[in-house]
Amino acid sequence: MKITSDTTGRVLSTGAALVTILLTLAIIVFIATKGLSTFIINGVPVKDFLFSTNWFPDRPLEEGGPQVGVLAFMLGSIIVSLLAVLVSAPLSVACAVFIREIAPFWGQRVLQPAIEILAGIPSVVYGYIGLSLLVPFIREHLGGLGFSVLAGFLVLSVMILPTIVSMSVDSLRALPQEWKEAAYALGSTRWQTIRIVLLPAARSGIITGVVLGLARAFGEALAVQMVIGNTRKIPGSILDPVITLTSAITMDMGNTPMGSLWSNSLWSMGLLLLFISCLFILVVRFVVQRSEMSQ
Amino acid sequence: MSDSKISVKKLHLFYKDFQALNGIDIEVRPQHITALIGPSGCGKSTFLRSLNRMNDLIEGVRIEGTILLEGSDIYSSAVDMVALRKRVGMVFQRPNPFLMSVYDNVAYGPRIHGEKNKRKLDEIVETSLRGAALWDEVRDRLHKSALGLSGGQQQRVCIARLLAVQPDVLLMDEPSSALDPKSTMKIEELIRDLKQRYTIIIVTHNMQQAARISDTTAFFLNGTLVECNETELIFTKPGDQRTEDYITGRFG
Amino acid sequence: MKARSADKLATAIIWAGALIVIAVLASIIGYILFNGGKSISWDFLTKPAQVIHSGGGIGPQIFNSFYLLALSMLITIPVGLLGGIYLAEYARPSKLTGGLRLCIETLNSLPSIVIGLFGLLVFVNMTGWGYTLMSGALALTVINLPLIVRYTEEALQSVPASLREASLALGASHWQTIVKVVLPGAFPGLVSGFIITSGRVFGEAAALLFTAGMSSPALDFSQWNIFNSSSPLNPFRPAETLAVHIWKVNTEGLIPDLRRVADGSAAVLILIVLGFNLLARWLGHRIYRHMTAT
Amino acid sequence: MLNKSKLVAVVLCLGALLAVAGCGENDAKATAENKLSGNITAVGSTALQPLVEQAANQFMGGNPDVRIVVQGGGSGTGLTQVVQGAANIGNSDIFADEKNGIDAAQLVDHQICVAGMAAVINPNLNIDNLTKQQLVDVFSGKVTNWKEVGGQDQKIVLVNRTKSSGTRATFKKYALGGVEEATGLEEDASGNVRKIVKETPGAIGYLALAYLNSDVKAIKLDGVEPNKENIAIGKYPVWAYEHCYTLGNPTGATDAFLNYLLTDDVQKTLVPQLGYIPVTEMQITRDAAGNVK
Repeated sequence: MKITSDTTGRVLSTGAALVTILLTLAIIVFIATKGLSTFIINGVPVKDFLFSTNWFPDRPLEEGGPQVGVLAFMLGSIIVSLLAVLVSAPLSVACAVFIREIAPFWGQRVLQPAIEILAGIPSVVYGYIGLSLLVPFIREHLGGLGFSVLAGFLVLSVMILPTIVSMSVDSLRALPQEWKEAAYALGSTRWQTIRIVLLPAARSGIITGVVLGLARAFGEALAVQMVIGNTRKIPGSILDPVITLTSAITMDMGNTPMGSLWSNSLWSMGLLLLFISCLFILVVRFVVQRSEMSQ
Repeated sequence: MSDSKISVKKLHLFYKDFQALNGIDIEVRPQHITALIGPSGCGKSTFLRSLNRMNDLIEGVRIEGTILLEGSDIYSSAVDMVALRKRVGMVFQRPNPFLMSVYDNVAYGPRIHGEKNKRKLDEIVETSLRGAALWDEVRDRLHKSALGLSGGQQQRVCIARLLAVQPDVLLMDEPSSALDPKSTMKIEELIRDLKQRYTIIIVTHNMQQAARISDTTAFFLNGTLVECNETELIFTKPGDQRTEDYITGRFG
Repeated sequence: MKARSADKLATAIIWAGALIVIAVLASIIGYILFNGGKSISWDFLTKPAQVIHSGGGIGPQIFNSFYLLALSMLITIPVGLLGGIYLAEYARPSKLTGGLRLCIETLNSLPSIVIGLFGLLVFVNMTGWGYTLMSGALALTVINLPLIVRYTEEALQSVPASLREASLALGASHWQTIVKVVLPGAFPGLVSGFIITSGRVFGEAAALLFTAGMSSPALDFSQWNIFNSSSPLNPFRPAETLAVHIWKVNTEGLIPDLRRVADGSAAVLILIVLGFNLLARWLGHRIYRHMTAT
Repeated sequence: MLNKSKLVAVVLCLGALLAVAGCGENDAKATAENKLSGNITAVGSTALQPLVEQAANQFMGGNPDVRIVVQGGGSGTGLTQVVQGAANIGNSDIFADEKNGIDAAQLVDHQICVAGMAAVINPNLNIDNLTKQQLVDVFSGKVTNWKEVGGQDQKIVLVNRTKSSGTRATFKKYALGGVEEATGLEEDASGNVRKIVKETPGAIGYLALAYLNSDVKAIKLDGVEPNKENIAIGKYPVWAYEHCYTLGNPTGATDAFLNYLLTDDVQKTLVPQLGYIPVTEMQITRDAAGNVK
């Protein structure tokens, strides 16, 4: 009887683990099957898809045929999310240090719950605020149309803040208290302790947080779409409008019939997103592995 | 030697590539208190944990040799681990009562082994708590959380919890090292009382404690058993130079 | 002296960083609550939405959001809990464990729009259900699952190993130990983890656009037969959640008072998410205190 | 062993439950005593969705045994699903023939109403008329400043709909004569286009008549004002039918509902309320290729 319940438990939980694995594989397989049909069924060369800015999926054959180059979308996604991380990462690390080292009372009582709330604000609401506040502000004070790379990455940088902060706080928390005490006992100032002892030791956790934040920014759809203007051109400045992979998918998916080249190329963009977020995971793994080896 | 409760022969224990125990041979007599002493890292706790197969939980542990409990090998594949641990109970270094009431802590063992009768449970709880010399202190707060008790009381709850499953052998891993002197005295008294009914093996850092309560003392060093003898002999006429050095405080 | 002033400067910069974040948060929440707060009324919270006329409410949308959340949690919690138990208790370094961890990380970083596409393909088209609550709930499950597994694993690992050993040393089986000792010990962590996850998916919209749909058919709140197609409980009807409603009103709204509806909905959404967070903290704290009786 | 079979049983039960709950849809039929019953699923165009939804509510009021579920998803989705038989009615903003990848021959077209479209500009611009050529020049990027077409010195900002949008297809075909638009801002939704045109100096976009309000200024095309009357008599060319497609000829409740959409109950009230022009008031007709009769 005892042995049976133990076996059941083991079978059930292993089953749940297998379900999770199967689900992930199913997602990858389904998206890949749909996404690859652009290349396999429609015969679009991968090179043209990735490295061309010609996006004319509706153009008839006699005028140069449908063309589905997604370079502008891809660059747009990369630019916006990288800039978001550039803004968000230093701010997040400062917050994490504040929470753990500078003012633990205020940090843990006020700042950390506040940041958790940021994580819970729906992306639609972020987009809505960006559209109502940020876009007019940029247009009036900085010039341009307001719909811009700037608006996009500012909104994103707030959205990914909680991801980076919580990872950084966790990795700072995991450090042995003794290290800090030892550093203080040797006469280091607080900043020296943080800079020389704590931050380097927590580095891999922080980098993991930053990469996950980057992944989140890269995959965000609705909030970004509302503020970037969606212009299919590679932006020349941060005040220019831009377009991303995610916004192209949300805008066109419903209007294109399943199975057409147009729809297929949107699925290919989905596959591209999937592929890049897997790439981010590999980067994280690499960082963690390297830091484990160096320790 | 046929009157041994536990008989260990050529026990080797490897932790991945590291050999933690090297050829231990020891006989444990029933209704006796056996103390295991030795410096940190000498393998005494590891040895203790291999007696009820707690080491199986640790990744990368490999065991060679035999451990016989009343003549049958506890590492044979036919052994029901659950039944083994029911017979060979363990008290840990730090008190670790569950996040439950005192009553539920003590009733935990009987319950998981299928006892549902409320009257019977009440009885077991009372007997066990009396056995652990705690009944009078907690009878009024049986249904409050065990974490509200003092450290010494918590440790006695853990002992009562163990007694409730009626084991033969009690393994104690430095049971009083996390307690203050007064609680320590109480635990020691309790252990001496328990000797009448149980076979007790206790790991301790405290040599006075070993001298005070045990009948037999075994001295471990670097994963080997240096010597094992009557406690009095070990502390007065050790047979090995290393034992003498250790008990006189020259190292460790 | 130089180290001293560097210390002061760094402290000041870090304070400034923290203050910026608090200011941003305060202005976001303040803006939404200030603008939306005035449109929140009992009528607004209970009446159905309007398509052309002004004066619509968000009653069905609020109901849909909660119902969808409950449906998805019903699926996610058992699977996620067991998956977390596997990782925390049974997993030995093996191919399966490594694969599982990689899968969870992958799921966790998948853009929600990709999950929406997957849902469209499998839950909407292949099953033939169309845009339904069930399709949406399954898509949310995909988003939820890695979070729940991670929270469960963390909560279980925070239970001291000594309690596990104590239980095993009493002759309890591994599963008995998990059910009777480890899970209760992890309960406060589990509860707050689940509630925080709920808050996150409550605001999810991108994945739902393609799965639960953007339409909210008339609901008959006196019909509680789950199989009746006009019943609010029927999981095979399309449903628009609050977050999707905000998106729709902003993009396609024909109603003259769309600002009011959008602002009000955003405020309600934020208040609910805020409520989830506070509930998680309070409940976790309370359960912990109750269990330790300190 | 026992537990494994238990597990299997649970899984099977769950599966069966889902199957039971999932079926019983999509079988619209009329019963013997001529009382309509059945389920109708209408999927597609988000622009048409509110109209069909409201009409469905009215229809269900008179026919309590009919259940109509209206879903959005976009014209492409609607056409795909009706072709696959997953929906009874596919709502579309454009002719099925105009969508690549749809086999229009199998589908039967039911034109419900007409959506007119107007070019709209930021209200601060002092322009209220453009010739067709000027409009083409503006949208193709040949002209980049409003002063070149008679306005003030202000840069032109194009606000397009996304390429897959029916509104954009119609506008391109009938207002721009098929000329390719220059890249500009792109939005998929009318609400956003209106907001952007309203707030961005020098902006020009296009909206369905239903979305026109004081936020933006609708401009005349060759001197013709974009309104219902001009569209109905064929003077203003930028308009499109809103279609409900069925796979083959409709029967039973679906047929009854489609007929209901053409009655005065819908055409005289809902259609104008939602800013559409009743198809019954159109004095001209137009086919997929754009030939007017």
